[in-house]
Amino acid sequence: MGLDRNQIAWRIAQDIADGSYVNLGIGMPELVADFIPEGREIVFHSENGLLGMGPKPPKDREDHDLMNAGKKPVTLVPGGAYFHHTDSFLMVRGGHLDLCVLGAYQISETGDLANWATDSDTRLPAVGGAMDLAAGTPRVVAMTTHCARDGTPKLLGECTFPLTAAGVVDRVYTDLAVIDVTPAGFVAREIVDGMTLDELRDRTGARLTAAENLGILKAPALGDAAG
Amino acid sequence: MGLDRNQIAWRIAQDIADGSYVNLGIGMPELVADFIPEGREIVFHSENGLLGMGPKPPKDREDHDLMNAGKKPVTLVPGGAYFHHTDSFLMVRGGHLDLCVLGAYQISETGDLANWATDSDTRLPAVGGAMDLAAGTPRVVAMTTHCARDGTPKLLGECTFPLTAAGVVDRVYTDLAVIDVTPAGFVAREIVDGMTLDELRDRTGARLTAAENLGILKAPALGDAAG
Amino acid sequence: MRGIQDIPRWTQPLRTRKEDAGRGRQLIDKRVTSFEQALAGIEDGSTILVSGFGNAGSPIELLEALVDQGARELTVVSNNAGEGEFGLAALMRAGRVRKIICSYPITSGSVVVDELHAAGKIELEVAPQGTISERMRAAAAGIGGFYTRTSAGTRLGEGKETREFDGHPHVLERPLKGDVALLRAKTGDRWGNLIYNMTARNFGPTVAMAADLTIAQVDETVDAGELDPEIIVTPGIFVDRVLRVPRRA
Amino acid sequence: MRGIQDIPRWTQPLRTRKEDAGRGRQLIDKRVTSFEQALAGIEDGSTILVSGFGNAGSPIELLEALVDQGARELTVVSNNAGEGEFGLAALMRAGRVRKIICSYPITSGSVVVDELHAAGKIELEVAPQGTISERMRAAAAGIGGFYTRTSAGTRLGEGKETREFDGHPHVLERPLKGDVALLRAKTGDRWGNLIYNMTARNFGPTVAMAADLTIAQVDETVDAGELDPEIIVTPGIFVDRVLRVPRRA
Repeated sequence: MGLDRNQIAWRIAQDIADGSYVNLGIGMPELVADFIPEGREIVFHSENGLLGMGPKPPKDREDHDLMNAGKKPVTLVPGGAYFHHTDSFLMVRGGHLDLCVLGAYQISETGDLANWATDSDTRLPAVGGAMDLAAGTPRVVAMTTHCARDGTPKLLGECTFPLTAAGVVDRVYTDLAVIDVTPAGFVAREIVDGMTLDELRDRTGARLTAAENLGILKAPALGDAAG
Repeated sequence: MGLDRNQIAWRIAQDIADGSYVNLGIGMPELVADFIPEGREIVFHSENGLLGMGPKPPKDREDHDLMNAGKKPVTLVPGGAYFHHTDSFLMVRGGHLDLCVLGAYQISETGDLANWATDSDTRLPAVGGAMDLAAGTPRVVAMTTHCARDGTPKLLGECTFPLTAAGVVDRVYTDLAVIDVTPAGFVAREIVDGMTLDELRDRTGARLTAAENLGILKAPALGDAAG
Repeated sequence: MRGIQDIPRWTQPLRTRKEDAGRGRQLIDKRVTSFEQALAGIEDGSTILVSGFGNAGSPIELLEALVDQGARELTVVSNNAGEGEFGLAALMRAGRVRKIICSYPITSGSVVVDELHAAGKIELEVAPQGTISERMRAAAAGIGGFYTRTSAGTRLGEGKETREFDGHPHVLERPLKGDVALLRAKTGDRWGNLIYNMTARNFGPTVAMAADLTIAQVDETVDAGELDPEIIVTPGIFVDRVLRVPRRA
Repeated sequence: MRGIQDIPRWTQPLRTRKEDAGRGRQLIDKRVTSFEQALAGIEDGSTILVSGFGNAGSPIELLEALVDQGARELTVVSNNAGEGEFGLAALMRAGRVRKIICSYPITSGSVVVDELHAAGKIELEVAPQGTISERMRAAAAGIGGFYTRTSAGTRLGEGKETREFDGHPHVLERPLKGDVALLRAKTGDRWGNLIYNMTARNFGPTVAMAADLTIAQVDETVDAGELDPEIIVTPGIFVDRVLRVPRRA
């Protein structure tokens, strides 16, 4: 019943206004770029030093000196610019981006974000630019499955994993719902077709209310590739 | 008996080592550039955003977009670079210059510098980059007449004018002497030909000792123009 | 699905882009075609960051047009305080500037600031040049405050929190943010990317980053992609409006 | 008069320039011709700032030559912690790195750091990417400390002085200075001016400014004046030595 990752990306893309400067976190959020509606010009920032990131190049035109933050080959669109890391993080930390879309392990009802370490992590700790983006960007959107693979909720009263930043998440897009983080806690704006508010509450680890004009979360059928 | 301003400039220029990055304060210190000995390559910094400042251009090639900190037309030598003000002051405040030569109203025996305001000033207060240069540059040299026009000493136990920075001056070049600022106070290294240490002391408002190998301050006869 | 009824607040761009969407273009285009468009919305009481070192890089025409625009009670941050009766001096002469923050108000011909200050008609705050520059950068970079040796132990450091690091006293400086930045560059493109000319670069890149609304006057405008991405000095993210003002002969 | 006997201490340049004056040139020439010259004088226990984001902009050959140079007990500051068995990973494999300060040690193939860390043979300090970058800039800019929101209220901000500005908690960060910077650029000139290639620019300009001794490997060297002064990214004042290392095919 829920959306797949491309559909969540598609749903987020619908809400990004024309002319926005946007950073897409590494991993699932990168998919959002593929679904920007026709006619909107969005400037994508990559924290390793470029604005105006374009799609990946054909294999034979890859250049390892032109990468994104996920260290994958990308292209630059006309109007793009290169700059150094400190200037790039000045943009991030100084609040010059309009929006960032970040993956999440957990989100609390006060907007705390945990997305860089879990307590069960056996990997080395690795934070990258996550704390800079979360703390510095005026509007932070989390993109995540509503529950972890074992079914435990990711939207919680309080995060149990180490925080990335406190009180920063404005909205969460999941496979099941679009949820705003408000002074009154989580407020569902859209719920996936066929699911009741109570069913969503069962999958949410904090108090959840519904917006007055609660909508239905839908997305077109999308292949694995960009739609 | 004393040196004229060109001769003081000449004397300073002899001591600037090949390969140095140097900022020359507005006014009298600018003369130093004219007397760099043949064969030395010195890179002049101007705080309004260039390294590699060259001599003034012929009248018909002046461009008001290429100025020095004194707002006079200059040129750029091969190897020079332009940059913005914040980067320029990063160089200054971060200690990247080797040396700056600044004018002075007063210098104290502990190296305090007063060169931006006098208490009798009827002009508006104006500090420019003086405090940045004085506080940030590893080696600060003062270039000044030994006494003010009314004969009062400029080298003092304590400055009476508002400070530019405390404890920063390494050496003073005057028309009468070359004087180091040391933990033991003012130490004369060179005194102008024909003047005794006691005569110099009469013109100095603080304790003054002589270096073991006290030398004679001399400079060639120089015209008004560069020699 | 495209027609979600209540487009949420945050999906609007944060900054004042595409004010002229009325002309029907779908692409980002920060180029405006009149002083009115360039200066629209500047309010009384604004803090205006101004580029330029002397006349090099000074947005003279924008400053003069700001007289017509009408905003009053302005706080201006500028390295110098104008000269002659043009540019910043004209704005001050028109009585629009309540306060000026600068490092060096004295230039040959800085008569207007002299007169206004003597008459008690303008407030003057003098600060070290590098401190002004770094404070603007701090505003741009999201820095709450920073410690610097510059001005420690001097009259200009009095009253500032002082703290020792590495054996030297440092003063705490706070960010200096503008409501508006007015600057002059050489070339601006459709996305607001800017390049400069020689030492006219000076404060331009810094003021561009440090204000909510950044307005650039440029000698020439070009389309996106016409500036080499390696040589862009001010990326367009910092710039809201670009107005071509032909360079005076 | 040229022959003043005791050239005073301060008239020597502060930084390590013209080590190769022996070849009889009078002009500043920061170009060196061997890895030995490039890396001479790096001491045990040094803090080494390293450019690169993944492999883009990483001074791989300089890092490998540092193994031969022999310095030990190094603290390395680098965004990533090496991959495969080359470059930074080779230096770590040789047991030369006591500690690494980075934001993201995990990449595909970051096997060496994994092994060494598991064996307790390397100390790892993880910090936010922007904080590392800004701390290096602070060292370059003579800033004693700065306040940032990044990491406030998180595990990485624990133990740091926290202070509220504008309603938000900020942590105090101190400058991060290097004894040495190793970086890769595209082109370097006789004076040490540098330009970069696309996103390989990344940390290069910042590490260049933040170390006492800055060593750049470049794809090509040119004479002074061959780089357009408008497009120089790293002015030569920050650079001590430039070594041409032909780009791998």
